[in-house]
Amino acid sequence: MVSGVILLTLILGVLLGPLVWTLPIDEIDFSARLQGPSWEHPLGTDDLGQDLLARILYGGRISLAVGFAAMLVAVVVGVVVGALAGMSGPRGDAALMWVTDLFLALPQLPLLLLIIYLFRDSLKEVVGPEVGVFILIVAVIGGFRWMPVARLVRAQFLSLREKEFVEAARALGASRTRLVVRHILPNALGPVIVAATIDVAAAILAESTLSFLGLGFPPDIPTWGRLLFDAKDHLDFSPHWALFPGLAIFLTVLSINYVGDGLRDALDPRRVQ
Amino acid sequence: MANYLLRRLLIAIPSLLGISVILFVVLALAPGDPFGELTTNPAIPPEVRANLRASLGLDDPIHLRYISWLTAMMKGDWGYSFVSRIPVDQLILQRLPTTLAVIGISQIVALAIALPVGVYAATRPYSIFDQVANTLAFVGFSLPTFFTGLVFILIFSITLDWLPFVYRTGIDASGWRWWWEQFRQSIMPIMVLGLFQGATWTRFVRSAVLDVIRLDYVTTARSKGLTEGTVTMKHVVRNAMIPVVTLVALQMPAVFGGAIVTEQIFRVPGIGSLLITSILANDTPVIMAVTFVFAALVIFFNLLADILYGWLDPRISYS
Amino acid sequence: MTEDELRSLIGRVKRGTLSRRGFVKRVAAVGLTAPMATQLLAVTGAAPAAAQSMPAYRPTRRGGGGPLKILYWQAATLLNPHFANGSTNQEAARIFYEPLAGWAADGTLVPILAAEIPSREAGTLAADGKSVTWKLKQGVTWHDGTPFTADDVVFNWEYARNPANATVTSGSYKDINVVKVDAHTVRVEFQKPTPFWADAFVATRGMLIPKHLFQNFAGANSRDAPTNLRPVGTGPYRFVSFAPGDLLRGELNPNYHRENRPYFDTIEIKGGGDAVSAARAVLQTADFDFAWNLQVEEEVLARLEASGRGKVNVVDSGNIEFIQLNVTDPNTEVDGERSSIRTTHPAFSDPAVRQAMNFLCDKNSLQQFIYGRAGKATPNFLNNPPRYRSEAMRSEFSIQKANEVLDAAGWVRGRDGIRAKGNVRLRFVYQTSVNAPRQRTQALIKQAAQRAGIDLELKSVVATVFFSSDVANPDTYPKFYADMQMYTTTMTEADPQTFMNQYVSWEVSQKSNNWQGRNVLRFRNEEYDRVFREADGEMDPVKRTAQLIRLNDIVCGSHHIIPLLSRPNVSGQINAMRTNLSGWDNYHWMIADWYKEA
Amino acid sequence: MTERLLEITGLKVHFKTDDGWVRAVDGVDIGIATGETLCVVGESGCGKTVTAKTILKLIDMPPGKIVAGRIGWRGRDIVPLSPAEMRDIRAKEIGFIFQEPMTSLNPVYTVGEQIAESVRTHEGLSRKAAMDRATEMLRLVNIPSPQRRVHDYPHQFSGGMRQRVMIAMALACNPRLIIADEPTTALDVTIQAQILDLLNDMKEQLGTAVLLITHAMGVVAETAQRVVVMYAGKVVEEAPVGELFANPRHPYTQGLIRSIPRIDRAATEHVRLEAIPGTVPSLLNPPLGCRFAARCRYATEACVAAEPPLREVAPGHKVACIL
Repeated sequence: MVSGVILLTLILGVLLGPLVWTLPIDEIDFSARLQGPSWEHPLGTDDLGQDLLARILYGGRISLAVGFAAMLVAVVVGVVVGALAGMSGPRGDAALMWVTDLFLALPQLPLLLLIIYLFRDSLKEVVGPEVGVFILIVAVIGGFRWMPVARLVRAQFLSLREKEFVEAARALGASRTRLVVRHILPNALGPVIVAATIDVAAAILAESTLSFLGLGFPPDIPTWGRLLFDAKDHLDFSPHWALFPGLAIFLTVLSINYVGDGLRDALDPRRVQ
Repeated sequence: MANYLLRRLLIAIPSLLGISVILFVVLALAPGDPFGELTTNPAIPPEVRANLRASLGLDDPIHLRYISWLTAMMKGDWGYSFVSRIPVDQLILQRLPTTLAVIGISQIVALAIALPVGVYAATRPYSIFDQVANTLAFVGFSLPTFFTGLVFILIFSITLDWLPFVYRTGIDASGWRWWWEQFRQSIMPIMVLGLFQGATWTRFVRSAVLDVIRLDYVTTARSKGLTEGTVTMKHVVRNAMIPVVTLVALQMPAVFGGAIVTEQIFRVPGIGSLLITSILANDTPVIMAVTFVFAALVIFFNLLADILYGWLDPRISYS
Repeated sequence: MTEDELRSLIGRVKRGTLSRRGFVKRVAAVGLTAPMATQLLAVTGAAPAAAQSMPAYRPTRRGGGGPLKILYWQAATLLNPHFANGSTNQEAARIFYEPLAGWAADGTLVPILAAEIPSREAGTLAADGKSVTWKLKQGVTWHDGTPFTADDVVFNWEYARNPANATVTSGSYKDINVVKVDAHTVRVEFQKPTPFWADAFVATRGMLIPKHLFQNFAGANSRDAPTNLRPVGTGPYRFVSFAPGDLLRGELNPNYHRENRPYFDTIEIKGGGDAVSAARAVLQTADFDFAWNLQVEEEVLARLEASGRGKVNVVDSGNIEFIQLNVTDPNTEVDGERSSIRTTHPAFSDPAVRQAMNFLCDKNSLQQFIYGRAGKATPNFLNNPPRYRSEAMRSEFSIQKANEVLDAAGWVRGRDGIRAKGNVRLRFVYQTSVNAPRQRTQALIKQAAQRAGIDLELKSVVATVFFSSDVANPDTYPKFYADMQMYTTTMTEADPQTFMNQYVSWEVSQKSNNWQGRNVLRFRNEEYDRVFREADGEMDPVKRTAQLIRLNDIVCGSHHIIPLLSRPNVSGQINAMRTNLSGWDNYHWMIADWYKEA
Repeated sequence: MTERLLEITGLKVHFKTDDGWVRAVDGVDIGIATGETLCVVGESGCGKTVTAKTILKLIDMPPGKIVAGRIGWRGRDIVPLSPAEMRDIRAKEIGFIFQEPMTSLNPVYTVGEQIAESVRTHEGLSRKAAMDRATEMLRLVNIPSPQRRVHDYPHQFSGGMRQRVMIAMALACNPRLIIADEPTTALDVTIQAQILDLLNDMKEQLGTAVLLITHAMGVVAETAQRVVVMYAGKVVEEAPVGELFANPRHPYTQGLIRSIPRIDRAATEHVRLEAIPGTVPSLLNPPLGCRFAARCRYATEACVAAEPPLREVAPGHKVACIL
């Protein structure tokens, strides 16, 4: 409950915050560099004297958007692959699971590096620099996180398709697609939703690691991971710089996970009445 | 059993081939070449650069390069590093033990944290202990390892001045002192990795134990008059380990990813830092080999997990 | 002060009617710096060419200094100086290998394996500038006990110039001829008069490898020589072990050819990690004795230094961080090539726009808040050695003046505040490599430009790509497919000739030469080409100095480049360390002289 | 009356939930004599399983809590006993057979190990001796080739076979009482009869008392000596089996008996208690008076006003109904 409220506050904060707190994110003011929190700059400033509150609010939009969008990619791909594997015959199943395992064994970090090198510019030309990088990062993070979801969905399918109600529906002559969409999928979604919440958190963290390696968004876009990365060298002298983005990531991850836990409990059929 | 193993190993071969193709193609398409620094150097004539490229076979078409790589690999020839002219396998062997030791110990630390904490928390769900453990676990995995590593350095190396933060392979000591120095310099990288993984696994263990603890056979075990400890260890934990093993195996790529970052921060000369330097130097044979070793390790650990899974769960048959 | 006046003063010094001190005083009175005056004397032969400013070496016996621990945040991978692409490898090799001479901090030569520096007086420097004779130090042995002779020197020439070996040093050796005069004398012969004769066998590209261990490894198998990884040199330390990319260890060379040196018993170079933590390990925790190339924000560096355990060394070099304003149009493609020299840039072809851009770069803030001691604001492209620094250039930060210049030239602000003339809008892509200070610089300039009605789109490319020679990649700096770009160009020797070839028309980087030309800006100017050619063969040092300064003034005056900061080398060492560093040579050029104060 | 082995009086077990305390068992009196078979019947959720599990304190505490009452075991109240003391009673003195043979056995251990476990715990036998005992127990419950089967895992057994294993496990330490919580519900009809026969056999062979929890009146008629009928956490009627079937006094009991298809006794499974209209009331806020009143066709105002006490209407026949 509390976590839901916190999450909602965070989301509303980054959506509406910049409308209320209108300081520009890139106003350089050398006279106000590395200041701690004050009325003028509630969360302090960075080494160029830029207002951290404005940057965190703005960056939160991107970090949260990346988190949710990457989760969506992972879940959609995972559900589709898992469902296909679960419903197709043993051969299709084996092939799809082989692909899944292949992806699991691929070393993600170097591939991430290389893929981002490769496609950043072609995409940028089509949709512009920020959207291009956004699509790429989302696709790349999502593209490397669907495998657990696929396995989960497949396992659910395999067990669910033997259950009575599916048998019943089959006996009633339901078509394959209808069977999947109406009967199996909704029942398999419980664990998927839980996995999805974890993916949101993981994607936000993955974005920050990409920033650490210099492969995230353009450096003038202050995502939370980027802020944390920029702040790391000043940690012993200006801890506030790292503290607030770190706190934002932590609160988001925490609340998302608790929401996931709540969903899990709510969706758990074994829950004792 | 042997038959099963053999079959699994045979399945692993197309996987490894598939991975090698993907890696090779991506690497071949990747921008940059190993001579980046040469371009800025006015003293090097272009023809020397061209000579270098040709001598390393960089100008052949991709498929030819792949086939020659593959055939050489089959013969056990991993090629030479572009930048240091050392056989790649030698380079990797030099570093693999360090990585395996650091990762291995950190995983043991992670398990040593995750198992007791996760089990204890699950046996008392929603108690104070559970809440605290849960929150700490969230803190643990919502902070990126590059950040925790830095905080550790600030606290233990700089403020307290207890531990060195540069990992040195050439410790001038022997006997106990050597072990002591080794311990002092390894503890931070191990803890950073171990705590991060431990946090994740605590959640896995807790949830797996929670799933098992409400099952009927646990009540059965209790009805036999076993002590609570025996019930938990023999009947709950043992069964909860089955999904945990799978999850842990699924986590292996993430573990290696974390190792890359940690090795970079603490200058641990493992294959993770080898990978980073070779990526920065565009040292393709090394990148190829290291990523391939990573992939092989992941496949190996998955295989291990499968075997462990089968050992833990008699319902799985190897036939 | 004109060239003639200078000449007569120098003449008086030579004849002994004017003391060197008096000379320095006189020229200082007319605005020449003291080092510049000393330099002038040095190059004209009125003073010994050897460095005046070598710090004293106090230890009175060899060894006893314990271990020397050096931290490099990049790591060495190969120890053959002829294959050492990248300064990390050069630095590592320099511990074991030595050249005939090295460059001291003030830009003068110091003999190392040479018995003396060649000079006109000693007759070892030909008057026509077509040959130089090196006398080698006697009694020097390689680490394995073999004597070092002229054969080794000649072998290095053959080795480096052999195209099959693909050495990175080949540029210094391919156009010369080397003759063995006797067992301890060699003569270097040039095809044309060469004012800058101290390239081959000197400093970074002059490290000498032993003939007896390398002669059987030429051509295809040159890279398989075991000695590539287990060096045997003449240096102060002998090789012990090497883990590429990680740790290099050496020990004192008991037969080193200079007395009482080296001081330390063992040496180790640890690699890896990042610059900030390397700075911490020396300045804050003193776990290591020395760390190089501390590309760390001043803010951080100053605070680390404040902990009092170590200090930062700043050594002048010729490296310069600068912005290029594209001469050609990056958005028009001609025969599959963007930024083709058959196009001109729609906006930067107007001098007013270039001038305005110059007014918008707040170099002082860059120095004060971002680069600190690692960058000195400068209006010049050619800054060092000081004798080549032009006094004619000025730069100023003024948004108001930028606006005035643009208004006067008819660039009018549109509804969105961006200036335009006709259908050309002042909207530029500004690219550089990924690097924290560079991104901060971009942000700073973007903000100023915005206030002058110029919109900058910032782009940062990963360094490995930006600085690569990959022909297939559009993001490399030699392609320059952007309106503006910023990077540091390095000056690898104390003579500016090679450095200044970046703006000659025959070096234009383009498709026909696979973008291997050094003139990335595509700058073409007849006067520049002519003066450059003159300087190349000019044997009169004073005249040549004036010519090289003129080159700087031509390119800077065009405003096609905006020099931002000259970049000294920044390193860190613990308080007790005593080092001898130079901006014209490797950090380790004089490592034999390093010691610790008790 | 013979000596009372188990004597439960006024037992109240409540569960804490998010909405409040659920009074799952709300004042129950049950007694069993040595060697006796007592059946507890009632609909799902009437508190019979909770009562049974409470005897061995196998309910989760928290959220469960024994609010009041006494559980006398061979004259001693076991409610205040420590967990360690409880462990000495479990399996050794009171064996328990669970409803779901499919899930009540740990899938990762062989059945032999699981049977041997309690023997080793309580009798300190060696591993080998315990396994021998396990084999012997399997033979006793008529599992073919027990020597071999003792090393098999639960998934290698059918449902009926597993329930035999459960019985073997419960009997392994030769307890004085076996509590069987709906042991046949999850099984096929034909198997059900076999299991009940086996239970009867065992009881006769070993002289163990049996507390059989069931919702099927057919099972009751077949096995019980005495019957306790529970409804909504309370005992509503108690009588010897013959008396109960011949002369059911409580309207709920009457409903239960009416719901048995007389023609085929074995087919009890398929006809449950649909014959009684309505559902069990919420135990969160149970109605003040008789809890069955809302579904009772004879209900009067008096029924709703106050809770009817359990009174003896014939020797050994008690009923909680004012009618």
